[in-house]
Amino acid sequence: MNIATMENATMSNLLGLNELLAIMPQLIIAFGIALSLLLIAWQRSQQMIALFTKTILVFALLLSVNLLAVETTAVTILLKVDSYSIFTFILICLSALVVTQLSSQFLKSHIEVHDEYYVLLLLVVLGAGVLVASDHYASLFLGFELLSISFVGLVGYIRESKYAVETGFKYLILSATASSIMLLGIALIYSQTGQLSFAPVTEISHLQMSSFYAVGMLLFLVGIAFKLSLVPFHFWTPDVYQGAPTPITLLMATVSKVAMFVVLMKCLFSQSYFVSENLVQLITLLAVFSMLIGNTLALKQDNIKRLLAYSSIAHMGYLLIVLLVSSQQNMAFAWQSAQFYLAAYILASLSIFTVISICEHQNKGASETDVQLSIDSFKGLFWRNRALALLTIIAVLSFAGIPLTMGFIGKFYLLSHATTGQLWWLVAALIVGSGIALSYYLRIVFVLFDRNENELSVYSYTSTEYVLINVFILSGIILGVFPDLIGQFIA
Amino acid sequence: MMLTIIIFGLLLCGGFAWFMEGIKQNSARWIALGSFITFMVFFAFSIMNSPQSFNELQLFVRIPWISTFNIEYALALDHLSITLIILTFFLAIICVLVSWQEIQDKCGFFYFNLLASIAGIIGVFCAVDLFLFFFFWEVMLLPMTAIIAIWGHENRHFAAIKFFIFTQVSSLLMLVAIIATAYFYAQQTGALSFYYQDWLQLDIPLHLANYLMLGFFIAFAVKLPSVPVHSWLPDAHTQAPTAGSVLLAGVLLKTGAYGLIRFVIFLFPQASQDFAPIAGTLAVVSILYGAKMAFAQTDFKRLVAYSSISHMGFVMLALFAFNPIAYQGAIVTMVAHGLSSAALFSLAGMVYNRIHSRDLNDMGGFWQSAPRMGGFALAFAGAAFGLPGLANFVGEFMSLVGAYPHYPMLVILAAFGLIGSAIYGMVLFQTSFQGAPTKEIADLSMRELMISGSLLLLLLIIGLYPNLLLQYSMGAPSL
Amino acid sequence: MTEIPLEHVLFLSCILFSIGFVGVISRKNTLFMLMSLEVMLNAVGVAFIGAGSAWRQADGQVMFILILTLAAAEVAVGLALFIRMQRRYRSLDIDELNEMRG
Amino acid sequence: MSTTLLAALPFYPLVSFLLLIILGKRLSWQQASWLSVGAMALSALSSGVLVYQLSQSDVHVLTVQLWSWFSLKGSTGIADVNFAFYLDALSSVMICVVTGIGFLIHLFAAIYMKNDENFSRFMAYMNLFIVAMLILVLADNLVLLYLGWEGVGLCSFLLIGFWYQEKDNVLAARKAFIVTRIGDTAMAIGLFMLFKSLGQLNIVDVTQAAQVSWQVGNNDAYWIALLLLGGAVGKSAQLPLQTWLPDAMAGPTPVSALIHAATMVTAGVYLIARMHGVFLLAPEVMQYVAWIGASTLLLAGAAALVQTDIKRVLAYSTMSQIGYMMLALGAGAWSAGVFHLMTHAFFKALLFLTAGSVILALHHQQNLFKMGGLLKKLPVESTLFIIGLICLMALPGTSGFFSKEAIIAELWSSPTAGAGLWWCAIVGALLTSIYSCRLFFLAFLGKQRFDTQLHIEKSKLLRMSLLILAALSLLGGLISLDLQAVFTDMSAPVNKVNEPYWLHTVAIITPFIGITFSWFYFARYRITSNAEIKASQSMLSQFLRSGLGFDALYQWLLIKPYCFIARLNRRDIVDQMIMLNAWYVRLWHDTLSTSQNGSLRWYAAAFGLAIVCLVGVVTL
Repeated sequence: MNIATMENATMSNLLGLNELLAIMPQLIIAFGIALSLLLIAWQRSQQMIALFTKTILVFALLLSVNLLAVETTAVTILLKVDSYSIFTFILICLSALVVTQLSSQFLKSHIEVHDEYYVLLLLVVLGAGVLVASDHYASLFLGFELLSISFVGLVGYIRESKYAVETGFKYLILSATASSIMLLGIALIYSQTGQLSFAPVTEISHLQMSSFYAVGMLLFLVGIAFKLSLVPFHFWTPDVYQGAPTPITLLMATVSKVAMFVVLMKCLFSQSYFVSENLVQLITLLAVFSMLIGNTLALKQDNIKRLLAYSSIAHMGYLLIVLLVSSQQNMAFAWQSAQFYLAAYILASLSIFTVISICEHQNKGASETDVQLSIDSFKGLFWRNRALALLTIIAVLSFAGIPLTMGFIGKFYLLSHATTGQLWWLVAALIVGSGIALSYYLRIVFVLFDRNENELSVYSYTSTEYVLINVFILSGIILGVFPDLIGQFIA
Repeated sequence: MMLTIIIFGLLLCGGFAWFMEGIKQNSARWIALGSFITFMVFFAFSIMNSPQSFNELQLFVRIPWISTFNIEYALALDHLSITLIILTFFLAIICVLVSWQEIQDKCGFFYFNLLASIAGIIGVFCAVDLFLFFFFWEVMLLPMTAIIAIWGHENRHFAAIKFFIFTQVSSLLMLVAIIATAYFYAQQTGALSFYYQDWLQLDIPLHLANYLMLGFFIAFAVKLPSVPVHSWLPDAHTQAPTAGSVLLAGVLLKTGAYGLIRFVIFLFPQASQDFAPIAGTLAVVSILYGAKMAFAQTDFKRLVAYSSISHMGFVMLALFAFNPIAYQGAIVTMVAHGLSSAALFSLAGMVYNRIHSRDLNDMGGFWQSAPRMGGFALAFAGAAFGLPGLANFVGEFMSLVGAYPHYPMLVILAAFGLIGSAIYGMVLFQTSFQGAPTKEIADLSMRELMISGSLLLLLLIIGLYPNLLLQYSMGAPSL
Repeated sequence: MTEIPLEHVLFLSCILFSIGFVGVISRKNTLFMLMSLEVMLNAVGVAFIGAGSAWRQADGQVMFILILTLAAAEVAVGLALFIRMQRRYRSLDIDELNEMRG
Repeated sequence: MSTTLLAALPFYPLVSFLLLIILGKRLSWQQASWLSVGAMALSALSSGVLVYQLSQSDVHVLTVQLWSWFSLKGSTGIADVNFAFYLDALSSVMICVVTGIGFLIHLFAAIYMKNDENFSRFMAYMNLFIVAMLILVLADNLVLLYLGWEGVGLCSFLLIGFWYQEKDNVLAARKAFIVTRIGDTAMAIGLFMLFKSLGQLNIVDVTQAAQVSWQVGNNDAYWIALLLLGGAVGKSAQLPLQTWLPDAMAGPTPVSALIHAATMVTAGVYLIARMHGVFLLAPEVMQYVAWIGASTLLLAGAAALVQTDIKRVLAYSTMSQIGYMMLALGAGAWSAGVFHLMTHAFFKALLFLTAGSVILALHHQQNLFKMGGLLKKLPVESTLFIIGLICLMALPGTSGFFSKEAIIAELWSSPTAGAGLWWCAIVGALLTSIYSCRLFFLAFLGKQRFDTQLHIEKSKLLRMSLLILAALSLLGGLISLDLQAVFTDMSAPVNKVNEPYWLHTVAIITPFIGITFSWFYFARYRITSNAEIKASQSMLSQFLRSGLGFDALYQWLLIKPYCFIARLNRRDIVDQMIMLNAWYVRLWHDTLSTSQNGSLRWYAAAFGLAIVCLVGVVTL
């Protein structure tokens, strides 16, 4: 009886035109991957593959922009596309576009042609697309694995860099353990609920008692928490962020985090989890720890990429506040705040990493393979190249949540969510955390203004980068002062 | 409409000054001076011939800004904010004059920061939508921190970071209080609003109002430095350039006092009345502690910084006395302290330019070689310790007379602060200007004479004829 | 024949899983770490099969097939990295790889 | 016409002060002295005219309002405080003393300070002092009085520290300002109390409201009077706050003459006299006033016996004479006190100025034991000094005699004084005569104990001013002050019926006893033997010379602990407490960053540990 019902459900979904249209962006990316493989077979040139990837991403982006108005459609029981997933997919495509632009700059300095880099990149975007739209544990599993395995390849990509092997191994072993833990969690949940899809479970009562369900949910959360690098499971993040090439670190900081968080929200909200008390307690614990420990670890950090790794741990901690929903109508506001905060976080990360990759490119001598930027390498940047310094300031202020930047409005959303939900512990942790965070963010800003530096070479960059920088500066300020431009998309 | 022109006009002039500095050397300071004067005259004229009587808040502009939380861009003025805005403009001109020779490198960016912070401060004084108030409250911090961090003295980074973190963390508490009140308003009346007038009609149950009031009070107590959270001020002052100190002491402390009046005493009358004894003791402790610490200092600017902690203690004591006389006394003390501490800091700047040290032990006997500067120093030190005939005395006298019926013991302790202020005033004046002449310093130049002369003239006018200020605040709402 | 109770299966898979996990933690040679990864994945497979049969649904087995493909992909990438490590570090000891710290 | 004259009275010296400050060095000695002394002459003249007009006018009061300062909207209606002058019999006496004596002292000072290089600054401060004193005396409300009060304190600080190059002048000026400031704060608190209970700060309204709302012995009246007494004690250098007066002699001699003899130190007496309405309602406080006066009287007299510096002897004698005035006010003899104030101004100014010219002659030598035998060398100065001394000792016929007898006569049967205080006054008179004779013998008789050539000042103006002062101090007693108009209303008639008959005779003969005693006791000072004369270094005289050890007491009691606490907490404990948090966070950073040791197996182990803990949290 079970199989029959499942059959006609899938039959009706597959053929429908609007279902097909709903997941069209993901499909385009998939075709893109196949076509780029064919392209590699036909003719291997660096510019060609980069251009092709960009067109695929732009095409997917445009398509999902006009899909924004679509109402939620379930495509087979695996995927459910709603406005939230579309908006997140737009963010993912945008960051992937920026990553391709930066990496084509990054790879230019190596002699061989790097076609498979772009294929892996598209695979990551596809994985994220599947994750974002998933409504079933199986699709979650597929997206998750697609993401992690292709990241292992990308993380250790630069052959000569001395950290490549170490980063690759660390990421592989730990993400494999995390995914198996998550799978075990899913198995335990499945054994108790009997259904793998995110649909709300009918009888909740007996689930409260069974410890298997509770352990299963915990293990599932641990797997996701690993990917979001929340505190007890954050150990891998600084090393991998430092070891990986800069565009890949940016990809990891934006795409993988956003996708994982949205899928976590979809899964938890649809299963009305907030009924179980100790899960809420667990999430509060994770959030408070990540906020405080993430910021404390970043305090005296000198390597800029490690510092950004710790700050992203703290930001995921802030974001977890959104999960603690007290009631049904509160959930819509939770989605709004999550999306706005993610948009602000992504914009800030894109800007700071653009600056880092441009500075890295300048400082890189002919010989050595990779250069580790420390905060002092930004010394006196304001007097040498105003645009880059302005971009760093806006990114750092947006991370710190100071007005005039998008980050402040994001923090405002979070604070209003927390105050209406009376989550006083989290509010206190947020305030203390952002107090600590200020000290290292301001250190970066003040280093920019140090003027007793002898006048170093002025940075030169290509025209597209110039456009990129100005676009980020303008959007950082304009979205900070007029957040409604993004607001009505989310609502 | 006029206020928006002023705020964004100042920002534009800042950008223009920064841009022009690149083209022509030393043009930025003329542009800054010109813009301050024109905007001040423009503001004064539009206030003069505007029909409304400013006893109540007169709305100037109210347009929707962030519709998801229906936050509006609303600006309004009443007597208190007009007085403080005019004080801000005057001190801004003093800042430009004081840093005429002092700021030599990157002065385009310096004047941009100066104009931006003045725009932020004016925004704070006339914002009526709580979110907009918080927005300006944070925005005015950025240029101020930049001024301290870039043009400051030896360990300026530490002072700038400490200044920023102190104010930022406490204003986050205020943000939580703002949001909680807004959502409480939404519960009461259905619609979410951040508008100050709507909040005034709100009657908040006492247990909630206490917490909300505390959230606001802590943010303003940090800004108006009262004792437990004052330690950012001495560091910020010793490291800031002269213009920074004048701006910081002259105006930024007043935003704290303004916030106390507008958003603590008027918004939560019952809760602040219960809280008043604690606030009173805090005020008296900061008066006495400020005076004692000032006496112990050997750094000129650090001594003046602790003295302004002591003076602002009088303002807090007066405000929490809920008495019309004390309210007027608080306003006069605010304006008087703005002028006298700005004068003392510009004096410190002049001495620093001549002997490149702020340490009192390096000074001595300057009166011999700089008689005019000695005269002005005596007058400003006199204002600092409340010499009658100068503005501070009127403010302190009215504050204490007004506060006496409510807290007899506290006022008597505060009166000991008068002795304390006399002691540190003497130490400040005598160690630097009297005693055996150690160094020969040049007397006041024309520009410096203009600065100190105008400040002394204003102190005398308010000291001898304070009705200039008082007839406006006569109609203070009966507390 | 008699029905094997679901709890037994789940306990079995949990035990198997913790064996694999301990293997990852204690083993110094990277090859053995990859092997213990496999053990963990198979343990999860057992759990899925048990759960699927308990609910009389095919989903458990479908998931197991997916897990198998995952395990294969992982090992492939792991071995590639294993070879590069051998060429660069001349030893397979995982503790060689700790230059990034602090 | 008279109101504009009254309004303009303080503005002549103010204008000359401003001119002197602005023009400063560009004025020559002639121009500066003409300007300042001329302004003083003008104000003296106009005060004379005012006093004449006052006596003609029927209501005996002149008031004028310049502008309204500020208004205090209190609970009991609006009390507006404004710049207004109020002239009645009491303040007319005061302005005559201030401007009259002030003019003479300005004249003397113009010549005395002739060769000082910032002469114009000196005369400017003197004029500013007169302005502040006039405002103090003419103020119609207590806040304006407080303005004059602090202005006078500031000018005394500037004038004491006029030669600010020497360290001890600077410290003396600071000490004077801070000690008087303590008194002023007490007075300020008194004003706050006054406003709270009566809602008025205008002197006339306060006296009337006090009669109406308080009955005798009211608690508010007690505290307000006590605090006003605190203010008066600070300014007039009475017992608790008298340590600053001897050190104030560090200033130039005309300053000591003007400020520390004639005008400023009497401000406290004027305050109590002016606020007699309040004091009468608090008899215990009047007893305190009397006791303070008596004890200062004795203390200063004893201290003056052993001083070595001529100016410090006169300083202590001023302190004791003001003790007399306080005693008189305490006993309720208001007009006698004010009368003594006037006469004391005359002869004490004379004494100080002659001492000044003696010091000038001896090239700034102030030590009595370096003078001697000056009678023959400086005949004119010594005769003037003798006139001053006999007035001081209140020998019959002199102005001192009339005023001191008037006080002593009222003591015996006054309700708030009594026999004990009368005997103190008599012992005080005895001490006065002894130290005056000692001063005279040491300075003018005996062997010449200096070898420098005398520098005789021949200027006629100097001599003329001293002569006028001498005439005033001799004939001053004849001026009859009718202060009844001011003090009539409440002072109950004192029945003098059962006084002992020998009261007057004892009062008259005490000075002579003192003279004969010191004639024999200080014989070796006055005979020209060539025995070496040194100040006695015995324990008692050391103790008395230091003003009965009050300086050491305050140093040990107040100044040392305050400096200790200040030095102890120089780096602001509260700040360090907050910096502790920052250090704590940095400590956590160090511990946590050790957990990032880069080894994969440690990360996996931590992973496992975290899972085990979380499972524990979830299941339990």
